[in-house]
Amino acid sequence: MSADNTITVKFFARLREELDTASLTVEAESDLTAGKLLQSLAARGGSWTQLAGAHPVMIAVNQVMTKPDTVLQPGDEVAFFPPVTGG
Amino acid sequence: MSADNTITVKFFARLREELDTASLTVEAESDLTAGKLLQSLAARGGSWTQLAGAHPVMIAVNQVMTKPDTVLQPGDEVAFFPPVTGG
Amino acid sequence: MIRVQQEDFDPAEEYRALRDSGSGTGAIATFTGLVRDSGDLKGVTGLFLEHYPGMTEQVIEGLVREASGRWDVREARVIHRVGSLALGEQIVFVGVCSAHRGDAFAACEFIMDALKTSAPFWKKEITGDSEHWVEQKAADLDRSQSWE
Amino acid sequence: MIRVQQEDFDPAEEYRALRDSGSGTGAIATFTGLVRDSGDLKGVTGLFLEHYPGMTEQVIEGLVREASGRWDVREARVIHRVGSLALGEQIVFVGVCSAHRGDAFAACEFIMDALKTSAPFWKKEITGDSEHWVEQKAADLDRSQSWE
Repeated sequence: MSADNTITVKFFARLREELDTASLTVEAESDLTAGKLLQSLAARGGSWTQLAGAHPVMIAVNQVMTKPDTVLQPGDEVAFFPPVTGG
Repeated sequence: MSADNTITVKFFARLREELDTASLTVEAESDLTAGKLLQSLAARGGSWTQLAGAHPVMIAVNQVMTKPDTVLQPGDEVAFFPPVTGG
Repeated sequence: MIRVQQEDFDPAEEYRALRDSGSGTGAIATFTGLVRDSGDLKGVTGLFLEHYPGMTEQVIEGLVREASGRWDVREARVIHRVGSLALGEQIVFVGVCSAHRGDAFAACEFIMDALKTSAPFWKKEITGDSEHWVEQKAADLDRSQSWE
Repeated sequence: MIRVQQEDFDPAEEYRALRDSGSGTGAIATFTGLVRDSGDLKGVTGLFLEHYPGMTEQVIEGLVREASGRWDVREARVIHRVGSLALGEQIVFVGVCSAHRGDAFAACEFIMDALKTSAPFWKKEITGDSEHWVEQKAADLDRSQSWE
């Protein structure tokens, strides 16, 4: 978590590769939810459109799995990733 | 299994100790079942009376668990023992 | 591989044998039982394990065969010790390797549960200078019947 | 004890640590997963394992805590490897020691099942010069939901 007014966004596995992005930061906005952030990223076009629902995307906020309606706070770490396949 | 006209009877664990007998032989008789053999042994009196039903007794014939109505053949190996407690 | 023996065993050797037993192995489940106070008596210092030589091995082979019919079992190894054992010693080992995780767990637990209710072993608890045959627990019978 | 690491591990050392972890231990259940062809692709030669550092450890700690709340767990050890792994290599270890056999099996299997569906690890299968992210299997979700 950073102390300023940004939110850190991380991507893993297939998403990290296909978006060619491991991490980025966005400005925190009031009432921004994880789901709305996902939609705004999908609107970037290109490979980002897959975030709009073509594949299941799991969400963690501050390293805890959560749902799209979770409201984000400045300094939060949000992660988007495909369903896990460990073990 | 012996080749003659006898049946070998074995006892294990608490029964072996309390009867002070690991093994004995009886004459094979037609229609002798494991259950009848157990009752005839119980009729010996003393510690043998416990075979009459005071404690559960499990029966194996030729090393396979079986029921009291199993008919015994000459040469069979019959074993009587308490419920098992391994593992 | 089934062994009934007085000597201790090394679970690491059994694990290696399971792992080396063939291709397609993705899952190895093991169980080791240790001697502990059963709660029937206070101050237990050890156990004496009696068995029915010959029948024991046959029963365990039957259990492994049954498990192999119900689940994917690439290899199973079962060791049960007999004789005098002190508190904390290893008493029983069951290891199963399988292509699938669920099968490895199920077969291992099934063999272990059935071993306790159908293999001819009897435990005597030693407490100082007295001793006491352990009675079969209803819970063990229940666990084994839940597989039927 | 939870470890996420590139290096291989020795199940024998983990077993010893479980066995030495305290009195009252009567039962030790372990599970080891090995790299195998998932069946999604032919000719798989290895895996690459990615994870989410920090979150991974937190999730596994939560699973061990949950298991300890549901069953008697004296000690649990979980190791998950990351990075490049060849076919046949060890990938995951879960070991539980308990006073009771049923608790050891249940807690070990619960942790392993939940690990597959809730810990942030992702597998990529390597096949010669191509690679392919493994998709989550419905069967794994079902197995984990059966614990709820």
